[in-house]
Amino acid sequence: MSQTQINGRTREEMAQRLAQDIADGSYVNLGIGIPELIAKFVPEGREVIYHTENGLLGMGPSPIKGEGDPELINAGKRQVTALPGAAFFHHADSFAMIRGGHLDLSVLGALQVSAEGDLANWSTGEPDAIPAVGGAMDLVAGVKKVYVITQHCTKEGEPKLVERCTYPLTGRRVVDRVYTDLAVIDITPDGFRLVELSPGVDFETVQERTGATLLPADGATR
Amino acid sequence: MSQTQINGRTREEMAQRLAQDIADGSYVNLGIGIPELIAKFVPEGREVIYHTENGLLGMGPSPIKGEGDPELINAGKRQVTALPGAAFFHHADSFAMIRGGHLDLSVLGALQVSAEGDLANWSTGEPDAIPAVGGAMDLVAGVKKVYVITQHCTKEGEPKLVERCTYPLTGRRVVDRVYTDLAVIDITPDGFRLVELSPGVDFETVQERTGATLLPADGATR
Amino acid sequence: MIDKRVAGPAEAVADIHDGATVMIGGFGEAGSPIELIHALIDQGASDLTVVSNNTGSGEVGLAALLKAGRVSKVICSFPRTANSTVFPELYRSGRTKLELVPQGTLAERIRAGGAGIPAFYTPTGVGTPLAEGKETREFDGQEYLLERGLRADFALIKGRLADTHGNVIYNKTARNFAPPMAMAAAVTIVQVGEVVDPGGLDPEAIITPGIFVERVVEVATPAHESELVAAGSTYP
Amino acid sequence: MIDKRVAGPAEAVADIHDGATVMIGGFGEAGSPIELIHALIDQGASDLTVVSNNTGSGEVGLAALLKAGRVSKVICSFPRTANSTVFPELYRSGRTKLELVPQGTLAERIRAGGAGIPAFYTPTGVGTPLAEGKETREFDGQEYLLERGLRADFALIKGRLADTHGNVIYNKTARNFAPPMAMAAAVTIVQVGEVVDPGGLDPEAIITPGIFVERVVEVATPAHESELVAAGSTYP
Repeated sequence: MSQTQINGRTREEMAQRLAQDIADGSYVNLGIGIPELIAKFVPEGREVIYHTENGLLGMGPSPIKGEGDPELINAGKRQVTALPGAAFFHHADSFAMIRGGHLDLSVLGALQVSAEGDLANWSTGEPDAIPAVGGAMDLVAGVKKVYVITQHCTKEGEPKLVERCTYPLTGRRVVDRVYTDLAVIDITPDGFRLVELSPGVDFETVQERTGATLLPADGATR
Repeated sequence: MSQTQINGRTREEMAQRLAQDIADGSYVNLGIGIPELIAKFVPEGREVIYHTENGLLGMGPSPIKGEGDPELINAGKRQVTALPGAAFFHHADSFAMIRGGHLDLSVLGALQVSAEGDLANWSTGEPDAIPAVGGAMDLVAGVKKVYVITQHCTKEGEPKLVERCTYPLTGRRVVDRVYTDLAVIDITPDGFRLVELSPGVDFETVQERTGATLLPADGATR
Repeated sequence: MIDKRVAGPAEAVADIHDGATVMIGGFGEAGSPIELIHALIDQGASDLTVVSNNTGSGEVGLAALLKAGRVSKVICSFPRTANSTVFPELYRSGRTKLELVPQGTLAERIRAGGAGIPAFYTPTGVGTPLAEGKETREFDGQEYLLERGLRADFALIKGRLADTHGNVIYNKTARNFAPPMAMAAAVTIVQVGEVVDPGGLDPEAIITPGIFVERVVEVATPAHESELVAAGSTYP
Repeated sequence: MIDKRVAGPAEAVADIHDGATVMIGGFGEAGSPIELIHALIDQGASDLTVVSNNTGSGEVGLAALLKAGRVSKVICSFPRTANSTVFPELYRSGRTKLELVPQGTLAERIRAGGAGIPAFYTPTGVGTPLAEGKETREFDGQEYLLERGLRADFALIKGRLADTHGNVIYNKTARNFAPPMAMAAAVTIVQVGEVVDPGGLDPEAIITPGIFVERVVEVATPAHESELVAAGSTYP
């Protein structure tokens, strides 16, 4: 595909946009990568409790340099802090929270998302790659809402929002909404439906870079 | 059956006899009734840790009058104490210990024990009775060794050690050994086998009061 | 700001609807959330399915809820008590149904419900009358029963201390069924002796993390069921 | 008298046999029982099946055990680390087999093994390559996979404090897999910074009750894997 350069949202702006949709009082698990940027953009006045699957609710920001504990880390194995009201627990309890539907929101990156909400984000399926899945399959199977935050296209310009995933799946029909540099898009029973365009981006541009039909926003006339 | 009166072991003596067979360092769950008498007879120098299925390892004796806590009780709902080294835990963890084979010994009462080691101890099957099972089925299914302590016969003189249980089962092929007023008897692949007679009781008397063949003690000549 | 406190037991149980499934913590009187149960009696919801290890004693607490005719079914391991005739009468007259479950299977079914496990296999009960109608299956030469996870609309539990985020610690053997029940209910309501600010509990010692708790009610001096029963109390 | 202390890591791991299944606690370096792993390398047991969330980093601890050629199979959720080439080489050459398990399924399989549950159903992994060859079943209109409980001959874990009865408490997120692994192994060996007398730990705050622990080893100042890796250390 030949595409003109579009200046959609930056990674930080994507994170900031998603943060607006996190309700006060939510229990949230943020994946590794762009999702990690989200916490600092949650609007003031909202209290959000962060879960890290390696055994902590009430995760706070990185420690001041020199004050961290190598045994207080997040799922990305980076040092974090524990806020007042935090609780530690073991892995079976942590994933009981996840699998049992107790978390309100999981935000993950993606290789591909299908129009039915299938997610591929753990393996490119290359024969020589070391397969590693971590907690992603548990998160998408269990958490109440699953938001994906990702560039709309790969570095090579291939759409990541597709009719059917070609990469190995992380979960089937699990994604609720996708936040990209170009748009916010819901997964509906009818497929991808636009929620809103990034500033300066038009519908046709997003459709062109999406590997399946994009329905216009609810109530929009075209 | 017409039977002459035999003076076998008293309840206390039965408990005392069983206590000799509890190894140092064992984790033990004692049922309600005669089993509760056992703890005080464990020989000096042996340390035994008592489990009560309502959430305590390291259960100690009844509290001094007036010093108990109505929220520190045993499975019989009697006030107990917690010894140094005790741990509290919830019911799912407590029965994980039981079901997962972590306890060394469970001692229970019985209505009937069969020659194959089936146990009936929770219901007489009367239509108007309120059925109540508690933790007995979990204990016999999970604990490494199951000892039964019981009178050899019912008050009506019927044998409690039988070919097949007529009362509803608590578990199938679960009993390892039976301690009665008359004898100690193992459940073996060949059926009931005498371990030892109570003082002043002879083999024929025990056989007569047993509802299935009783094999002589290993190595015994008759 | 997250603050899960509600004003009192009445407010805490106000939305329990007729026909609800309600898990009620406690093993005998230890951990029985008696003030929440009394508030539920006052509130009036009926046709309840109650999941609880016992059926109460005397005519207070859980026994009083049963006596008031609000419970159409109990899921329970030991519905017999020396000093209560309430459940036996309801059972014999057929007004309250009983699903009898071995105690460990009950605890594990509740934990499974809370952990998103729809079913599991257990050795408990194989070959007994409680296996009737249940699927059996062999693994590695041993037979097991298939048991289903249990969930509830509400859980009523009792703790010793909570913070405003809903983190809870318990008192001794009063812990019993409360942690798995808190996991398995859509709305978990905990009564505690004292509510503290976040940070007031050691994060290493929290037994029920706040994610499992929706409402916290302070009941500074909860009644002891055994004392009420000894005094011949009835409720209401 | 119950006293589960052993003199040191070497004595603690002396009887781990060739072909044993060994669960090793830790999530990254947090909770990795590095001194016990190094003692196991010295001891020489081989053909091990290791159950662990990761495969170590650098060439110390778990990565060193792999590098020494002692591990024929790993059961693991995330065998990739930025700073280790040990496992990738073993995997590509076929010398170490991999059973890849989603992290929550791994934790639950271990917990099930310890709890006497031979198998359970889970929604995790349905419709993915990790469901291949697994039985699926519908409950209430949703599809689930059948997963088996996992047990081990030994578990090597790390705590913060233990008493001589084997009761253990942990440090922050170093807790991770240790409590379920302690339940699932025939012999659980815990290294802790300090061993106290019975009564020295709050019975309300004990995370792993002593019934799950066979041996306690004091390692007063355990190494931090990240520091060893940063210093370019290798073991032995």
